[in-house]
Amino acid sequence: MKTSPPPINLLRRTFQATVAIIWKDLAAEMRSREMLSAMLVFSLLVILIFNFALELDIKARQTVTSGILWATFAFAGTLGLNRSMAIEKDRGCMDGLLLAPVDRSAIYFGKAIGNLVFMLVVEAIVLPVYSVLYNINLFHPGLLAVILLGSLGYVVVGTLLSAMAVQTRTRDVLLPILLFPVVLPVLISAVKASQGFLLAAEWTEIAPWFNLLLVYDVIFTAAAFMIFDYVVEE
Amino acid sequence: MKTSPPPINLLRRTFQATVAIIWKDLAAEMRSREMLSAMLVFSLLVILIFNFALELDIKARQTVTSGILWATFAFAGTLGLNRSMAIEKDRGCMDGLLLAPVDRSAIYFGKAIGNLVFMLVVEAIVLPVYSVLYNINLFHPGLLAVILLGSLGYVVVGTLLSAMAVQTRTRDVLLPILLFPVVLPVLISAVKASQGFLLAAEWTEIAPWFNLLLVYDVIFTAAAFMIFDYVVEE
Amino acid sequence: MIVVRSLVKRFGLKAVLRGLDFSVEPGEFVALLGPNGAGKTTFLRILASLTRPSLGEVKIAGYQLPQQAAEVRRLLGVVSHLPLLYNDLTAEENLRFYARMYSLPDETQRIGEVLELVGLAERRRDLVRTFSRGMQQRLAIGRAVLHDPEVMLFDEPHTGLDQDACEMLDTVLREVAARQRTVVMTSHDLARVGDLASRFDVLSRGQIVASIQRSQIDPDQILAFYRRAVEK
Amino acid sequence: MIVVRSLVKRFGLKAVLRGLDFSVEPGEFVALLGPNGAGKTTFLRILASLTRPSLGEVKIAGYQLPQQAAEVRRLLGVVSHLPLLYNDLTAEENLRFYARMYSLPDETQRIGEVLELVGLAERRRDLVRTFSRGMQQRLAIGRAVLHDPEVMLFDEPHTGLDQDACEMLDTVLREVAARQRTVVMTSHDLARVGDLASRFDVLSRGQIVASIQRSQIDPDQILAFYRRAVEK
Amino acid sequence: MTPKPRLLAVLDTVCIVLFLIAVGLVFFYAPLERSMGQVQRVFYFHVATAWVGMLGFMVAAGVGVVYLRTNHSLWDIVGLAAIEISLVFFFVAIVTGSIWARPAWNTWWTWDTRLTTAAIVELIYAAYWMLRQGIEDAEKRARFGAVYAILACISVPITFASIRLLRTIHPVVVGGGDPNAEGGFSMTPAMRVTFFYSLIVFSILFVDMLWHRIRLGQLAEKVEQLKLKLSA
Ligand code: HEM
Ligand SMILES: Nc1ncnc2c1ncn2[C@@H]1O[C@H](COP(=O)(O)OP(=O)(O)OP(=O)(O)O)[C@@H](O)[C@H]1O
Ligand SMILES: Nc1ncnc2c1ncn2[C@@H]1O[C@H](COP(=O)(O)OP(=O)(O)OP(=O)(O)O)[C@@H](O)[C@H]1O
Ligand SMILES: [Mg+2]
Ligand SMILES: [Mg+2]
Repeated sequence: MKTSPPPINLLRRTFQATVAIIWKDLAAEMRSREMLSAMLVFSLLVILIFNFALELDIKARQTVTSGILWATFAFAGTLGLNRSMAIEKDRGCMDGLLLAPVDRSAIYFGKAIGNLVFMLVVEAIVLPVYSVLYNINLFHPGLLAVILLGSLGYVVVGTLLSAMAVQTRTRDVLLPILLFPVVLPVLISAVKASQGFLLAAEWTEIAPWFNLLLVYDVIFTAAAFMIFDYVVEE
Repeated sequence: MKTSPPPINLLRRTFQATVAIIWKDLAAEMRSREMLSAMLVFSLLVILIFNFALELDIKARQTVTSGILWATFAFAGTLGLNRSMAIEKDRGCMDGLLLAPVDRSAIYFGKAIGNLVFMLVVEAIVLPVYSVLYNINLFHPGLLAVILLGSLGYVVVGTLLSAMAVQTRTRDVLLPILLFPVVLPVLISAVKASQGFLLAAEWTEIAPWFNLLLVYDVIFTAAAFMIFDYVVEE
Repeated sequence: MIVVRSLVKRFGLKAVLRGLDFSVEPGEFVALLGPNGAGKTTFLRILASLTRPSLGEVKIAGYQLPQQAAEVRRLLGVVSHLPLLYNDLTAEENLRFYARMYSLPDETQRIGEVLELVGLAERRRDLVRTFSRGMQQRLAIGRAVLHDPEVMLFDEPHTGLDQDACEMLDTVLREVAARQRTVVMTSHDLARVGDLASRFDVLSRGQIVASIQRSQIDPDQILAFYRRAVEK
Repeated sequence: MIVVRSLVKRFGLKAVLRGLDFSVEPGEFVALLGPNGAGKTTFLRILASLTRPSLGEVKIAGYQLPQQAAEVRRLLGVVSHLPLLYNDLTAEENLRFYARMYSLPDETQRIGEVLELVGLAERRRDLVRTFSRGMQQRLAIGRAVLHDPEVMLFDEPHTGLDQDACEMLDTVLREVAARQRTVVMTSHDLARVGDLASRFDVLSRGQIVASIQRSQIDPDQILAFYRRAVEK
Repeated sequence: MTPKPRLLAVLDTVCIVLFLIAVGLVFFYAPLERSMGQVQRVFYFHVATAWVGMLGFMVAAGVGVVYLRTNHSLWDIVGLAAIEISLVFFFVAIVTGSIWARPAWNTWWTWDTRLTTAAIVELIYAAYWMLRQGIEDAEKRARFGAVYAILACISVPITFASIRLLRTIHPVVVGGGDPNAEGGFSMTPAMRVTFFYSLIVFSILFVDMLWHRIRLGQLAEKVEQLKLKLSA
């Protein structure tokens, strides 16, 4: 009956839809700021708990900084991922997205980029706080690159799995269980690479972890992108 | 018009309602077992993550065991608390409870006892696993008493705050933020007391923390019990 | 039975109810009409002691709300926009739970009756999560009448019900009215309430702007009456 | 426009749709009737490509579902039991978002039109979370007709609407029908659909058990027709 | 009901015989390792079960891809079967490792990279199982299962590679490691024979069990279909 639109047009429309989804998430968040503030406060709490649980002394701190940082990001991240998907699911909005005549990849990228932005904002606040609290200088370009890459890998898998988790009966609890073990390789390489930069290790020592992180990012992005279609349909 | 029922009767009815609420929570959980298994797997994950984040060596481990244990219980606990309240809120069931002609304390105790049961079950499984994983003997009557008391204090505050959290728009994320700072005194005294028992310290060393824990339990239970009324009404 | 004086309810800056006066005699069946967003649900929630009024006096059966809410609750049966049911329990277990909360005597028999009444006897052992919208609404009605309350507050109870269920509900309501129970029901279906209610009140602009007994109005005239009241 | 052949949908053990056959010509307005739990919602969700059929063939505008769902979606406007709206956006922002998802040209103008149409122009800057049930339903309808779809799938769209809104919806539906759009609408309000639809289909026991054109039936007879079909 | 295929019956017997031979080889043919003594004999089954576990996880991922392509429920059954069996085998590998670790490293567990990655893999597939529990719709359960199996398999090679890429206390024997590592050793020819023989036997055992489990899954599906026919 109708001919399908030419591919170039399709690409532009996918891009527009992606932007629309990001805009919507940001607009809603700008209004309430609930997710960001929640993630933020939670991050600080996790740091506090670590501090109490471990009674970190100065020496220990040097070596575990990157571990604590990433554990914090991971926990705070699930909070954001869960909420971002719950918004879609609660009043059937996910159906609304699925009904729209846009490629599913637009939905995936829209949500993933939105999540990444939230995560980076939280990290941008937690990092200076952490470096003040523990009197450690964290502003090393290498470290920042690792954080970017690590967050990317985390969000890429997290968005996919949160889309699955919200569709189950146990949505409140399933996401961390699904996500953490799968994303652990990303986290570990991020921890190791960060540690390398923090302890000012040689690049040759850091490189394997850094590269591993890159490889994981690529693998996970490709896999998630290809699989997402199957996850959102009912 | 009607005379209010005699107090003895009221007490019995409050008790019956408490039992009914516990029965309902257990029945729903027995059907799906989702909450318990989720809390369990999550606990193991937290232990794993801690381990990676901290790369604990044997010496460090001895001193931080109790910290890690309690952090694990705290994180897994929020999962359970959140879900247990979400069940009430999702389809307006909380309104259903509030409409029933029972004392609010029945609702509070019903939910709190149910939560405590779930938490204890999880701990009963995590403890032996932990003691194998870290090669530490955890079966010390003193330690078990501390765990019981600590969980009690945690759940008592947690139930109250989760009832508040689910009523906000940010229910997915608010609970840990509200709960952790408030319950920190309980957690800290529990950590200290546990550590004392684990390192086989003198009772005189443990006693202050143990007593503090007891005091907190009493204070929190009394406070939560009195405040709950205000929390559940709109 | 119900006396409300100069009730005010605000959400933030916006006043939804603005000095509303309302009273119901025992045995009356009041249909509460009003356009979308008029505040009907808000009003019923206040009567059910689920929401606190900002200002004003609310009395049910001589008890003051919200202070004496505990005494009032026993008398109330409520159907709200949400079903108030547990997804992970079966139809029967849901009713059993509420029966215990109301400490009903011989609960099993009463539950059987109610399930029969709302036409879910066959599905009694199915989880509520698998019910269709109308089936959930049926069960919600069963839950509301389980303890045979003296005052029923029904918020659009016909929502999602099919023909049979609507008739079931109408039968329930008639039988309840015949036993001198008090009913306050909101609805947008004027034809339906015209047959049921003994009084029609219109809630608009935060107040009861019109009220009329069934004896004083022709059933066909209800729509006209409603329009006049709303547009005034 | 819509052709469905021996459609089967199972949930676990239970077959909800059991070899359903159904077809709609362009410009037809089909009222889908049926008791609670008959599978109307399930069927509409399959047509909307939101649920996959277990077996059987579904074609809309010549495209096969679920394989060619992407091509079909542009043509569909859907109202479901849930409003599909974002609580934290205003009415206007919700529509703007969907306008962008459908890449409408001059979105601002169209949004204004639609808000006017559903009577929410005054509340355009209010967050959806503060809307009453009926107001949300109005906006949901606005969302569904925003891109002027060729096929409309409406699941009990009159739910929660007041008199004015119902009339608004009826006007929309009539105008849409006049422009030869295809409509499939479920409803339990037989009086209302009697005025609107051009064909009445009854879904029961997993199949379309009866179907009749409006020209062949007296409006008063619809209830009897429905009862006969269901009880057969 | 389809009778048990002849080939499967033969395979069962072959498996039992091969397995008994393997036990015999382990205890009577393979020489006693010098430094560790009897406990080293657990090695043959430790590696074999771990190998079968990892094999099954990879198979499940491959089958997952096929399922997503074809949407045929058989592939879901195969995937689930592979993961269930592997979950058990891999658990046995961890337990035997623990048994070995007790004398070799003087602890049941230590946070070595190999052990940790193995624990993670076990947890991932426990999560897989929980994911399936949480979904009612069979088709969706299958789809999500396949998706997760694909994502999960990325962690399996890491477990395998961990001892070869990183410094761990867990010994590497195949592919030349450091025989001086704590608990490490180099295989004598007799050990080598026993080792590879165990690997092959366990692989056959896996195929046999997989076959059984698939048949079980298919029978379960058939039972569902029969029940469905009855209820229809
Ligand atoms: C709980 C503890 C343990 C776990 C979870 C574990 C796990 C595994 C796994 C998954 C494999 C198969 C992967 C592969 O072949 O590379 C494996 C192989 C092996 N394990 Fe363990 N293991 C444990 C303890 C031990 C101990 C205590 C020893 C001996 C001191 C040991 C010796 C070996 C050897 C020699 C192999 C074959 C390695 C090779 O491929 O060259 N394992 N183990
Ligand atoms: N939590 C809230 N915050 C802010 N405004 C609210 C809130 N709840 C209700 N309102 C506002 O109060 C007004 C009345 O809402 P209510 O739900 O009582 O209407 P209603 O008469 O039941 O309408 P309907 O017939 O559509 O169900 C609406 O304008 C709504 O926007
Ligand atoms: N996810 C599900 N799992 C199991 N059963 C389901 C599920 N969804 C729907 N059902 C069942 O399918 C049947 C049809 O449901 P559906 O919602 O389509 O009915 P309906 O015709 O829309 O009813 P109503 O008029 O009450 O809205 C019901 O018996 C319901 O119990
Ligand atoms: Mg309302
Ligand atoms: Mg329906």
